[in-house]
Amino acid sequence: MSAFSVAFRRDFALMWSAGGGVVAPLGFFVGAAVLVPLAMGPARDPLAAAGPPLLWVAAALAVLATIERLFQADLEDGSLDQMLLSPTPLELIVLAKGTALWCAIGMPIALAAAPVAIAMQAPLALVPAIVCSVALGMAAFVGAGLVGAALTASVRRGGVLIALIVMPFFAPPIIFGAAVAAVGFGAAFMLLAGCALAYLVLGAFGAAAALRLQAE
Amino acid sequence: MSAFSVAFRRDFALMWSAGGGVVAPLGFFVGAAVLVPLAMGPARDPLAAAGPPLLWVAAALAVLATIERLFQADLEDGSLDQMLLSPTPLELIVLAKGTALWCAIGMPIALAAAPVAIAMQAPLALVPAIVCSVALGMAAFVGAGLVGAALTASVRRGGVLIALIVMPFFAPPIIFGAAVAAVGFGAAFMLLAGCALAYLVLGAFGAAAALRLQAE
Amino acid sequence: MAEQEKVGVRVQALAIRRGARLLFEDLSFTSRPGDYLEIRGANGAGKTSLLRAIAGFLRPVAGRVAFDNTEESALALHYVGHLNGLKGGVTPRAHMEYWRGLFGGVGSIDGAASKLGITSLLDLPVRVLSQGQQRRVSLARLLVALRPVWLLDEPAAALDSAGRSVVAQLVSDHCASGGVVLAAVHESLGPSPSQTVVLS
Amino acid sequence: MAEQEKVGVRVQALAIRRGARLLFEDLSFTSRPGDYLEIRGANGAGKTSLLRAIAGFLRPVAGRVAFDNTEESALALHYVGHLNGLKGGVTPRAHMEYWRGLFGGVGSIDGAASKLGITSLLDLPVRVLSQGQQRRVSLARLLVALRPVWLLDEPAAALDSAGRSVVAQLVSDHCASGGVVLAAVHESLGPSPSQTVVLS
Amino acid sequence: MLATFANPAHFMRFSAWATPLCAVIAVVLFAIGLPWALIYSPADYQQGETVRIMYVHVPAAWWGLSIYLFMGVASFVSFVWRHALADIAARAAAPIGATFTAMCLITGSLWGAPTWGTWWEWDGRLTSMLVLFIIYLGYIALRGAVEDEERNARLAAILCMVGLINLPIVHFSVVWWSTLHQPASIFRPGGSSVDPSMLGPLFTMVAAFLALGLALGLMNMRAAIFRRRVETVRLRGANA
Ligand code: HEM
Ligand SMILES: Nc1ncnc2c1ncn2[C@@H]1O[C@H](COP(=O)(O)OP(=O)(O)OP(=O)(O)O)[C@@H](O)[C@H]1O
Ligand SMILES: Nc1ncnc2c1ncn2[C@@H]1O[C@H](COP(=O)(O)OP(=O)(O)OP(=O)(O)O)[C@@H](O)[C@H]1O
Ligand SMILES: [Mg+2]
Ligand SMILES: [Mg+2]
Repeated sequence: MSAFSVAFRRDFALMWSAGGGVVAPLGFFVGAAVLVPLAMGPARDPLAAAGPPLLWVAAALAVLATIERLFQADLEDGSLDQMLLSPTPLELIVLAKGTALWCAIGMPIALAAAPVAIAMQAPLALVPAIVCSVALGMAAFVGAGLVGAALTASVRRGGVLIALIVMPFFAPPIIFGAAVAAVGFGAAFMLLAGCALAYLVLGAFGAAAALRLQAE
Repeated sequence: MSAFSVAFRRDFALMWSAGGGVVAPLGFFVGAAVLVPLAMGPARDPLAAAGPPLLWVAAALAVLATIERLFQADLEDGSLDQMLLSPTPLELIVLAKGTALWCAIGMPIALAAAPVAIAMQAPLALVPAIVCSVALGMAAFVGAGLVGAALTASVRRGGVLIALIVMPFFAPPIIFGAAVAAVGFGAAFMLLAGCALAYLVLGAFGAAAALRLQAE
Repeated sequence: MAEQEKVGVRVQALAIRRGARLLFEDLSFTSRPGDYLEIRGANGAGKTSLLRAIAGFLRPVAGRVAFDNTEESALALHYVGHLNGLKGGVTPRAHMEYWRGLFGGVGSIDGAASKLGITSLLDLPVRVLSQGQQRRVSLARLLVALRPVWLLDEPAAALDSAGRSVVAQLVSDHCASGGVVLAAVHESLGPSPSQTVVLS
Repeated sequence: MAEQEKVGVRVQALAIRRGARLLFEDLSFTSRPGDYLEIRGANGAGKTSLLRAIAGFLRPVAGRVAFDNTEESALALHYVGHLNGLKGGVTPRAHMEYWRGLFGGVGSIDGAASKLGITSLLDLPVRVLSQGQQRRVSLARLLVALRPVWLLDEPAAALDSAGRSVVAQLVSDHCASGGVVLAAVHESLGPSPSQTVVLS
Repeated sequence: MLATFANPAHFMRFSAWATPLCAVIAVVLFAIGLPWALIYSPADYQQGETVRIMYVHVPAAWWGLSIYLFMGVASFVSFVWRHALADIAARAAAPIGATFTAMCLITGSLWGAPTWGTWWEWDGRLTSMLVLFIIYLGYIALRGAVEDEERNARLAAILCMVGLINLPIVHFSVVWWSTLHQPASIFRPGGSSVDPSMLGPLFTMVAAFLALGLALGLMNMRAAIFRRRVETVRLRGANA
């Protein structure tokens, strides 16, 4: 069994149990999506305008809320040393972590996006596009998150810091994603896909480079 | 020097350095606020309708992003044992932590709320009310956050879980806060102040009770 | 510690369960002021659990722990466990000041530091200290605030021979001045115990 | 470990700085396959730093570490440090499977467990294990994947006497089969070292 | 020249006279530029006197952007060649770049009030400038948060380089997202559309900002090097 799949399965199991399984991220996502109408009042029109895009903000923040401990725990309990000693390239192990995170948090949220979008008055025809784009967007967020998590692994209670570092990277996927939520599949969707790919690769390498510095 | 001030100074120092000082919360808040228009598109009117309330969501999430490790770190490194052995009531120590968090994160964000509100097309006349209400709201969020952090202290990577637990409690302050953002000082503001006070007190007691169970 | 009241510890018919497993039951012993009591047992025997039950962190399934001359255990105890209770970014000096404030102690920080041989490290962040140096910082807690009862869980862990003899010195001094020391150890600390509890 | 290539370790004129402090310089030694090398020194002398430099975690300011018959240190090493590298929620069995996959090992998990006396704990979450039991789990890494060079940092920490003799056994077996063991210790593990490096 | 920067001792000697020199040049240029820009240059035929904000706004904008480019290069050098001084330079430049960016944002919104009738408009270039500002904040915060010196330097270098790659992506996505902001009107094919009489004071101010930035940057670097020396001594003492 390849080291990648070993690492993936371990991390997936850890996130699944630690994050309270699939329920927690979903709950967070739905919760965040509910806060918005609360804050905006019940009036339909602004909600219809604001709703679907906000789903994106919620999705982004669901990732932010998860990644803080992504590598910090490994650094503090010594697992990182073992990853570094493994013959598997660190980039691959990092990518496995990212994939696990996407499966444990990203996919559930993408699925949850459907009901939330509908609740926020999004036209039904767009829902499939929204779901797919959220799935892609989560991948992009995870890619960016990997770097942020690796950079701040040695900073205790760096929750806000990591968010600050990662946020600028969230801008492009959110822009494209919101566009998809407005017009459905099309140019924006392609751009989003490209963005997700680029971020994942960039993220894996950046994070691995940072992690090598964290162990010392 | 009273145990409260000792605990406060220690925690404040920890949060200040870890979070990268005042810069991080500010940046986080501004960043989160930027994501919103990016997702909603630049058109003024929906933004003017949605913007100021959304500022509240951002503030709430700044707290969520910080509290995860609030007690977890103390539990994992053994500091919690010492707090329990101290003659000072745990409630007081917890309250000190909450106050430190408010000073390190809440106040900077309250101040940052001014420019953000303006950028979100809020009428200038309302800005002072918005700033004060955010400051109060942050206190309420911290109060609720204390309980969530204490309950999930033994859950590694519980970021999302804690958010899920705390979110419902964020609803009232957000509703009042959004109201203040719409109409300025008044009944809503009073309600918000009361809410903040109640949350802080309840939070301190709830969190202390939960922490006593965490050590074993 | 003349000004410090003298306190004895009475453990009565104690039984502790962890998860499904009953570690021990009907464990009783008494230690009078001045006693040094050694707790021995294989890995997993329950030494740490016993100490944590005495400290009040762990609820025993049966029996009780009583402290003479004081009702609140919180006021009587020092606990030095497997975890050092240190923050990586904080200096030893800041830690000691914190403990002193938290426990309302009066001990001199520099005195404690020189006793434990960490004077030169007082202003480095704990994160950069070696394992043994961190252990020493954690032990300094015993000196900055006077408390009659010490619960020590493998206090000499990670210490070099010099460090071990310092611990031995601390323990015998504390007992000599009427304090009580309960220590879980794998090999003797040095001072001959007035009592040994073996868990199996 | 007949199938395992034999690897020697050469440390040449090594100098390590931590922060502003030069721990040691111009340190050189060589260990041939089958050697058991003891690293000694007071707390803070630099034992851990030396081992971590050999493992490649820490960049020395001068000198180099070379492994015969292999260029990649990553392929040759096991490192058991102060930190056990365990996840509280994961069982020992899952840890061992993970390590085996990560290091491409072939060792039997039950075999390793019984050698270390943790068979009965294989399916408990590590979080509930005692300090010494966790140490044993971490040592099991040495057995599930064969690697010629072992770097052990106070391997016997938190172990009872039975545990210590198990470690001694592991070390002598590994050396007997042509492996190299570098161990930082405060007291002898048991097997007489073929060489001792003292840091001051 | 490079050799000069290679070694801190040389650098200290060089900067000892370079810093005051830059400061003097800055003062002189401002002494010329400010009155020229604020008094003697013509008012815009449609924007009136408010156009004078441009003389602060545009230099701030340009240097706010350029300084991040510089930081990216410096970070690359420090990361690849473990060049201590390059790192110090990047670190010293950050707050200055952030300040210029903030000035651009503030003057911009001050300018927007009369010309666009709003303090802030979510327009492409404005937003990407804001994002740049946030990237600066992130960099500064990270440098403040990581304790270990060398690790701090290398991690920050990674962040800065990744941010550099990300910047164009952000810029184009944001511009694609929306653009109200007037298009490049100075360096554009077919020559500038801004009245030549405005270019003189504009470029004087641009030069003045550069001199000011250099002076401040060199000062920060010198301070950082002194601090490092003091720290070294302190730790030596601590471990003696
Ligand atoms: C907060 C608001 C604003 C921000 C963040 C902003 C940002 C920028 C930036 C980044 C540049 C440099 C772009 C480049 O050279 O590629 C720039 C240039 C310029 N801005 Fe603004 N701007 C703002 C408001 C305004 C307003 C209200 C006006 C006037 C109506 C204005 C007029 C100009 C002009 C004339 C230039 C120079 C032309 C050019 O370089 O393309 N800006 N601004
Ligand atoms: N939830 C649980 N389920 C089953 N067994 C448990 C659980 N929690 C703890 N245990 C067992 O209880 C014991 C705890 O022992 P404790 O930590 O007190 O041992 P110890 O004597 O301190 O050992 P060491 O010398 O290794 O520190 C261990 O054997 C552990 O396996
Ligand atoms: N950033 C730093 N600044 C100053 N001193 C440092 C720094 N980092 C480490 N040190 C010192 O370097 C030494 C690190 O030693 P190391 O951890 O290798 O010791 P050790 O021999 O393993 O000790 P122990 O037996 O306690 O494990 C310690 O004395 C520590 O104080
Ligand atoms: Mg124990
Ligand atoms: Mg060590």
